Amino acid sequence: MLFTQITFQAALPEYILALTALGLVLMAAFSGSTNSAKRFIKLTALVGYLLAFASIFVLPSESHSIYFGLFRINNFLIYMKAIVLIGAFFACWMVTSDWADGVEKPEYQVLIMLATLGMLLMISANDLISLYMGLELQSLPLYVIAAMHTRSLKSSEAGLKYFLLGALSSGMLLYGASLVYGYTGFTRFDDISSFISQNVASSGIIVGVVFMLSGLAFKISAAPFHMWTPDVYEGAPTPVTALFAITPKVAAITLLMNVTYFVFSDIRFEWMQVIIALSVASMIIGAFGAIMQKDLKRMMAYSSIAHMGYALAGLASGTHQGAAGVMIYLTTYVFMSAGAFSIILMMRRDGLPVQKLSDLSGLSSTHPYWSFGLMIFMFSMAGIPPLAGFFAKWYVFLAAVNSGLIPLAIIGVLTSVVGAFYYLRIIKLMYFEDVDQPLDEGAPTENVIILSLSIIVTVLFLFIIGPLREWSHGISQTFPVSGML
Amino acid sequence: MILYQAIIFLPLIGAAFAGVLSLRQQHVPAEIISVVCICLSFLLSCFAFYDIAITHNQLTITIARWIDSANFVANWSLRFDTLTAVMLIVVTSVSSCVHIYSIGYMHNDNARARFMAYLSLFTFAMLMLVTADNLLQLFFGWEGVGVASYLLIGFWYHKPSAHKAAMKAFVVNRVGDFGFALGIFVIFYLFGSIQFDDIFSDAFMYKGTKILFLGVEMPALEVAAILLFIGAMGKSAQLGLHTWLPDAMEGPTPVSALIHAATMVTAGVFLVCRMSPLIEYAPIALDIITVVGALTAIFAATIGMTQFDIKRVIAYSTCSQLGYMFFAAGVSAYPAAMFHLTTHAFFKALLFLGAGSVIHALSDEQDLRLMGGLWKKIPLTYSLMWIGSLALAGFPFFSGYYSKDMILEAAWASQSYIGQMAFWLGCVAALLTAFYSWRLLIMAFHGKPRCSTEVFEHVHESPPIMILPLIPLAIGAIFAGWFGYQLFVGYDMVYFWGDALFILPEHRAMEDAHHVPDWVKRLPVWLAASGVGVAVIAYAVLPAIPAMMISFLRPLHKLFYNKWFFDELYDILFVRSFVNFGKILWVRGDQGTIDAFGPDGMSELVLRGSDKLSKLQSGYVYHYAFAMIIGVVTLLSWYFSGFMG
Amino acid sequence: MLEISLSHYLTVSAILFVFGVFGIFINRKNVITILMSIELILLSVNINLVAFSSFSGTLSGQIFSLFVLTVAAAEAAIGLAILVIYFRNRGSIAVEDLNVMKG
Amino acid sequence: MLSSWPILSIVTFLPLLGVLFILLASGKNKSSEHNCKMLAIWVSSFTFVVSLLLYLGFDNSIVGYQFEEQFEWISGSGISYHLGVDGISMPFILLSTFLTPLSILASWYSIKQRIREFMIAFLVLETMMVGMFASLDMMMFYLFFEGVLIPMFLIIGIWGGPRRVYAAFKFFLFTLAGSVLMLVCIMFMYLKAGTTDIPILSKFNLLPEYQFWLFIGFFASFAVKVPMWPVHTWLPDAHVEAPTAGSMILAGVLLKMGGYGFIRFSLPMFPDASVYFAPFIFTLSVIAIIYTSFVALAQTDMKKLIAYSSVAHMGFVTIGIFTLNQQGITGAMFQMISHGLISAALFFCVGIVYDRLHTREIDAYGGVADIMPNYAVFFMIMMLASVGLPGTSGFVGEILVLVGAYKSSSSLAFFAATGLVLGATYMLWLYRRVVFGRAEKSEIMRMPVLNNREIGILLPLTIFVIWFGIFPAPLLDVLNPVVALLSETVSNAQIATASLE
Amino acid sequence: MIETIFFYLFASVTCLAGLMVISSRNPVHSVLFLILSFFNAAGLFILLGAEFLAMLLVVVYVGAVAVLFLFVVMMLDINFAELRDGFQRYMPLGLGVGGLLLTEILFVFFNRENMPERLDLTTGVSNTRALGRVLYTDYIYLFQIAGLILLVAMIGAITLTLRKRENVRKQSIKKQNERKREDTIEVVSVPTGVGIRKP
Repeated sequence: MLFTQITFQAALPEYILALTALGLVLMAAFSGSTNSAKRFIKLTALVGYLLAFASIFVLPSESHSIYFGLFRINNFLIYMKAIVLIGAFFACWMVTSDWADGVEKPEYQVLIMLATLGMLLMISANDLISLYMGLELQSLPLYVIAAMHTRSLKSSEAGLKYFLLGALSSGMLLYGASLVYGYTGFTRFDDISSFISQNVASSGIIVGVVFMLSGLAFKISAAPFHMWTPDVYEGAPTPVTALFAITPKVAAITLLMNVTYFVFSDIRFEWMQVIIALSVASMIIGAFGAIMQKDLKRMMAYSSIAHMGYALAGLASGTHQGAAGVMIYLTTYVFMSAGAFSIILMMRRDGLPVQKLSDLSGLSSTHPYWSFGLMIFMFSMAGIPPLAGFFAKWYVFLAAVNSGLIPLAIIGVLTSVVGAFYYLRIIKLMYFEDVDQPLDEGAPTENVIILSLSIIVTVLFLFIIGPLREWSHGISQTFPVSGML
Repeated sequence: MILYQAIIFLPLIGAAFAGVLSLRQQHVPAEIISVVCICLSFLLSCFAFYDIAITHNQLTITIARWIDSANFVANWSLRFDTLTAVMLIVVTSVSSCVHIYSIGYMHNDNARARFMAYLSLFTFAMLMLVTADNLLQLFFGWEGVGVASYLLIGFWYHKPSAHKAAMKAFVVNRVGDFGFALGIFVIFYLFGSIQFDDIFSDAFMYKGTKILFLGVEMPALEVAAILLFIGAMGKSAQLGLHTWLPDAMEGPTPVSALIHAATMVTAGVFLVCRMSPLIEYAPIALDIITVVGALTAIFAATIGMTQFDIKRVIAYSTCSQLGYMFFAAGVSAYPAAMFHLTTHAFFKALLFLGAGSVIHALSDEQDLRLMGGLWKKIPLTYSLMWIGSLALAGFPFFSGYYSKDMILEAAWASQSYIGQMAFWLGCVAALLTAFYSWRLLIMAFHGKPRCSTEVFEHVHESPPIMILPLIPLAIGAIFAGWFGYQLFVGYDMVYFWGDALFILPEHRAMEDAHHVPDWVKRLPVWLAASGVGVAVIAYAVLPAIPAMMISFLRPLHKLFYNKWFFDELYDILFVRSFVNFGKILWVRGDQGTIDAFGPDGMSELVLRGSDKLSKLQSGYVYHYAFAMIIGVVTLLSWYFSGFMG
Repeated sequence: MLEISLSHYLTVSAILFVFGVFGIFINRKNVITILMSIELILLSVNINLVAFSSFSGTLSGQIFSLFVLTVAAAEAAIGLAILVIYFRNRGSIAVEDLNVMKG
Repeated sequence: MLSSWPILSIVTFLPLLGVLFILLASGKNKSSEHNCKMLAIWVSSFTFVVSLLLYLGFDNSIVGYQFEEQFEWISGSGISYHLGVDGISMPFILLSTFLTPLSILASWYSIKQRIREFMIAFLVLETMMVGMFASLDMMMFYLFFEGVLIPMFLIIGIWGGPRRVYAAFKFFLFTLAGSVLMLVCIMFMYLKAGTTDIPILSKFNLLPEYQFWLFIGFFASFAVKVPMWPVHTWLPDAHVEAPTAGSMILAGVLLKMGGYGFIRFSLPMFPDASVYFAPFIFTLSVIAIIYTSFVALAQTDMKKLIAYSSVAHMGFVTIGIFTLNQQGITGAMFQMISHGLISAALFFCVGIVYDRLHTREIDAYGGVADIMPNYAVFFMIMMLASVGLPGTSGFVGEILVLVGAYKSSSSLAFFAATGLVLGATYMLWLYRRVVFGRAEKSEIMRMPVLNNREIGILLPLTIFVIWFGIFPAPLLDVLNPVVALLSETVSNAQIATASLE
Repeated sequence: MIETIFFYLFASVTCLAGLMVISSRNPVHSVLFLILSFFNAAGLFILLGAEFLAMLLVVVYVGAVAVLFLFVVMMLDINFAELRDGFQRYMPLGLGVGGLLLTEILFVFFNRENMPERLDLTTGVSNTRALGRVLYTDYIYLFQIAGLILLVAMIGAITLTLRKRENVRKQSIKKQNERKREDTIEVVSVPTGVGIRKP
């Protein structure tokens, strides 16, 4: 039986997004380039995300795999999909129609929707091939939208760099996948997993895993596969950067967790070493790299590298606790990044977007609310309690400590002190310095709403953390890793 | 009971009122209240003296809890025994006189209410000191008088020299207090209590006990006694820690009389006597006390000979007399020490207040070289000064005669080398004392007036309010010795002191003092007389002699005149080097090392690392790719090398 | 040696893979060569997949290879499109010139 | 009746309610700024009044925690919302609530810009401080402990002096670097014990080798906060640059967080390690006392001098804590409370003249006593209290610490007691140069006398300083039972260690 | 035997051509070597029994992708590239890293643990048929995703490269139809000696 009810039910968000995307293609092709048409397309896209998000709640709560095992859902994956959809919704919503860096084109909405679809497929991948396809469906639109501002040298350079390195990383991922396939004889995750648990893992498999992890590390911009991140963040149009910062990392890390915790759970020791190395490198490079930056987006890039390092620290623990920690981390990360970028997107002077750090000076006297929000996010990212970022760090490092990775945790907290330095610098600019040239007044409602929402989540996270922790711990039990360490 | 408490707290009430009134510039009420309070206190003290010392109703009154932490308990409680009673009389009587005197002396000062407040505060602290029932409360009074002294020395805070002297007094005293505090800790460590009763009753048990002090094993009681004596040295300006006392003369003269002659500086002697049940078991400490006391007696006298500031001369004399008291205590002649303390209080206060009258008369002139020929103009003051000087020099039947001779006899009778040495040094000091006393008298009152005529015209006798308080002091200076001899050191001694003073039976100096050879008894008197003779010859008959002597003994004179260069030495050793050391620590230590390698250095390092990292981000896509490949190759190599185990 | 085993094929693929990788980071010439290097990497992957598929007797390797081919084509199209607009902006596709952003 | 109310929560979060009110009192004109100030002062005063209920309802005879509140927070994970006070934390809460309104009052006119934000920052700071002392859960403790950094960073950075950015960063990063290590240790303990509940952890017997490392982690955090030599250098900078009110709170309460941490965590949870590390801490503390006293002598800036004196005084605190006997710990506690009052008053004294002359250079002053006699009196009392004059609260703490120290080692007491002399030297020297002398400069002649607001701040502080000096029983009674238990716990460990050797 | 010979032939040419792709100075040559490499790889596929993929490789790669490359190379008119200084400098390091990578991979391949044995593929079905059977059933899901990916490629390529050139003359029928006389012609009476003055 090719199609049963569950085939439709389990992949509902994907269908909704795919259909909406196809609809958008038609609309983009046939509507003119008037403002109302653009607005309508954006509205449609938003409705699409909302519908997809709503459909999350009707998904079956048990684990299912459909399409002959190529596609799988369980509660963990559903949770991650929800986060991705929230992030995508934010990223789509916060782009006001007067942005002109190429993102005003209707194709932009089509592409990010297809990319989001790719992310969902990545998350649900249950086969090496569907992993690859999902990854490419996510990556290819992102390459394009990075270069979307066709008149900008920076944007096209960003696109080109992203593409070239991204292609190399897919190549490595594929090479690894081919080895895994070759040495196990399977592409299906379940089969590979059971093969490994029944046989001694050969060096071929492990080399394959290393290659695969390296390829995935590129997607989450973990060091030393992070080099594209600052350049692409800087060069791409800001709405695109916002998208980059928010959603793809969630999807990629979910995939990474799926691969490590589920597929290769029996060669945990090996991949843990790799993840630890990536984590340490990312934390250090993220913290140190950001300090000298003068461009806000570039700094956010390094910040995201560091954040991925922290998330990987949770992953490196190889326990359910770590999985739950990563879930909590990503949840806070999405909100903090969305909030921060909603402000960066609002920063304009004389109608033109600005993105230098120095443009923030004295922001608190001209835009108290923005600067308050940004301050909250910065403190949160620095991991200062009682804000959300602290709890996120707490749970990932807790997992790391629990697995005996105390040095990793210590490196983590120390780099977070270094990281605090540059977060504080932003606060210093906003609060301790005088206004140089004031930024424009007036802010799009969407951004203000996203900002407010993010502030609320970040500040009041200590009320959410209880249920969230319980929930995430429950969900993380879906991984077959219990009691192995 | 309440009356006893009133003795202590009336001055506090007076101080509080005067203090508040001083902020409102209401001087007269402040003066009245404080004087009334202190006089009441004196009257009550007289009653208390009778009740305690004569009829022996010793008692201890607990007022309130103070500090308690496990077995470290110190309550606010007042201990009344003979020692206390004697001190009460001394303190309140002199204080009353000084209070009254101050009304006249300070009547031109527009901060005199504040002055009265300070005086009363001092009196309160001093009374707390003498009535303390435990070491900590004693320390409270001890520091309290220190602060009052600090405030009074710096009373004229406009004068840089005044507040400099005030600070010096406080800090030097603190050095002594440092020892005192350590002494308290040792005692607490040893006895598990700081109550006098506990200490006194248990002291004999620790005779042979050793403790580790600063890593060295030492006899416990010796350590405790010496540490306490260091405190006493600070307060009583004994050799080494004496430098503050002459400078303290920057304060108004009544202060010098009350604090730096009669009462506060004798607190050290009081402490030693108070702790006699403990010190008696510490022979080495006793020897040290004797030596220090004797050396101070002679040392201060040498300086006193050469000074020209009228108050400084008396101050060094005080220093010297305190030395007597200490070596008396050192040879276990505590009654003698207390006796001298009492008589000294009267005649020294008299001298100071008399000097104050002189200064007052001369419109605040203190230099002896600018005085002279005053005796006709201020005969009353002149005669009072004579009485004081006679008492100080120990002329027969003046109070000083009884007490000082008693001390010297006791020193002779102690039968130890150190006692002998103290005796001879004391004798020489007696000679010098008589010499500088008459030098002072002659220079101030006789000869030709050396001040400007304008000032000389203005010289007048002090108002009655300043003369009146001198009368009881003069009476004390004349009769206190005669009156107190039997009680303090005579046949009633044992009965009089009761438990308040403790002398080991084998320390027989006090008993044997009554049986010394006659020449020992007479020698001091002859020496004093010759001292007077020399002074008269040198300053009245042949005024050229001093100059001759000075040129003849120039280095010696220079040494004496410059106070043995103690101030200069301390200045180099401590004051300047401390500030410089502080600067070095600050600039080289804090900024140059800790910050440079700590936060600043780290942030520099981080910035440099960050800069390097940014350079690594070259922008070239092949570098990026290369980094990725290196990453993969490294991970693979790591795997093949077995993941480091 | 004469019997052609799986390892032989894998060796070929490994050599191609390393050439591809090598081509990316040793190349200082132009971006298009990098694109070709990527194609080499994908080719090596395909050889791997087909070889494994053929030797293990499962089809999924070939299916994988088939989709890799498809995606590679799409990737090439997008890559070249980005290259073209980059060329329009920069007037050059020399790898050395691709460094406006750095630090 | 009292016990039915969640008084601790009310005290902790009342200031946040005030923040809400201030946010509602929007507007940019003068009157709204005035409203903000009034709101802040009323809320904080009311908080103080409520916190007095803690004292009134406190039962000295109970050794354990009182006013406990415990709710589920992060369910099923052993982390709960748990508040409670014992004899150690209660005085600190009162100190915090007492100093906050005074600090707000102190900044009444000296803060001229962004008044509203300032008041918000201060009230948030109060919540953090009180919450930290009231927390009986390590997670909550850490939350508040670190949360303090946020408002304090802003207070230094926005309203501070010319080098405020440097100072604020140094303060923040220094303390953060210390406390993140503690965080890792908290995690470790949490994993070992399965809970972050402080009462449970205090009774949880950790293996000595764990204790060793955990102690180091906690030490890193608390030593910076105290601050101990050589990690004290943030303090002078932070104090000099912070506004008066900031300095008052910083010296008055924030420094105590370290000492409190040592008493609350290090001693009961790592008794073996505490015994092991005590000599090391003694060494550092003695260096701190002597070293910083010398450095204080060399200062030309009034605030810096007092800041260094704080380091020296806190050296007594750390000595007292690690003597591990009752006198020492009680003394340390007492010294902390007393130093909180004294240093706040001293910094305010500096602030008073700074507001008038706008310089903190000591040499710029002289003869203030003539112009401002009341000021001279208050300053004198505080200066003497800082020197540790008997009859002031400073004495009680120091003497108890030294008594305790002597029990540990005579050399320790000896070297620590040198602080008595050195402390007197630099404080008197400061006083002499500022207050004494003849006022010659016309700026000084024009300085107005203390106004009622300033007297209103200094007077309560003075009263408490003298009260605690003469009749410390109210505080000692609170401290003694719990400290007795604590020192017993630790001395058992000491005996156990000794018997092992 | 013949298989062996052909294997070595194809393999060596593939590798050599691959080397030439990255080392030839002329990009056109590179593309041509790439094509050569693909051809020989297709040969290898045939040896492996994957006829369909071999054909696909030739059709898709040689027919479409490589030609696309050539097209772009020609269009962008790229000059011959010189090997710049950096090349020599980084060569040893590059060779080292590359060599290490190769060694490590080959180490795996010649380590015979768990190496799958060659199974008999004689299922009686041709390779193409076998693929066809599963492609639209078992792998329909992936097939659809592939469609979406191609859609993305199409949209992406168009959005990026399409540009409206302002200075290019284009016919706009709508504009032509909507044109009115009044818009284009204005009748003015020209006074003599003054000429037309622009408003």
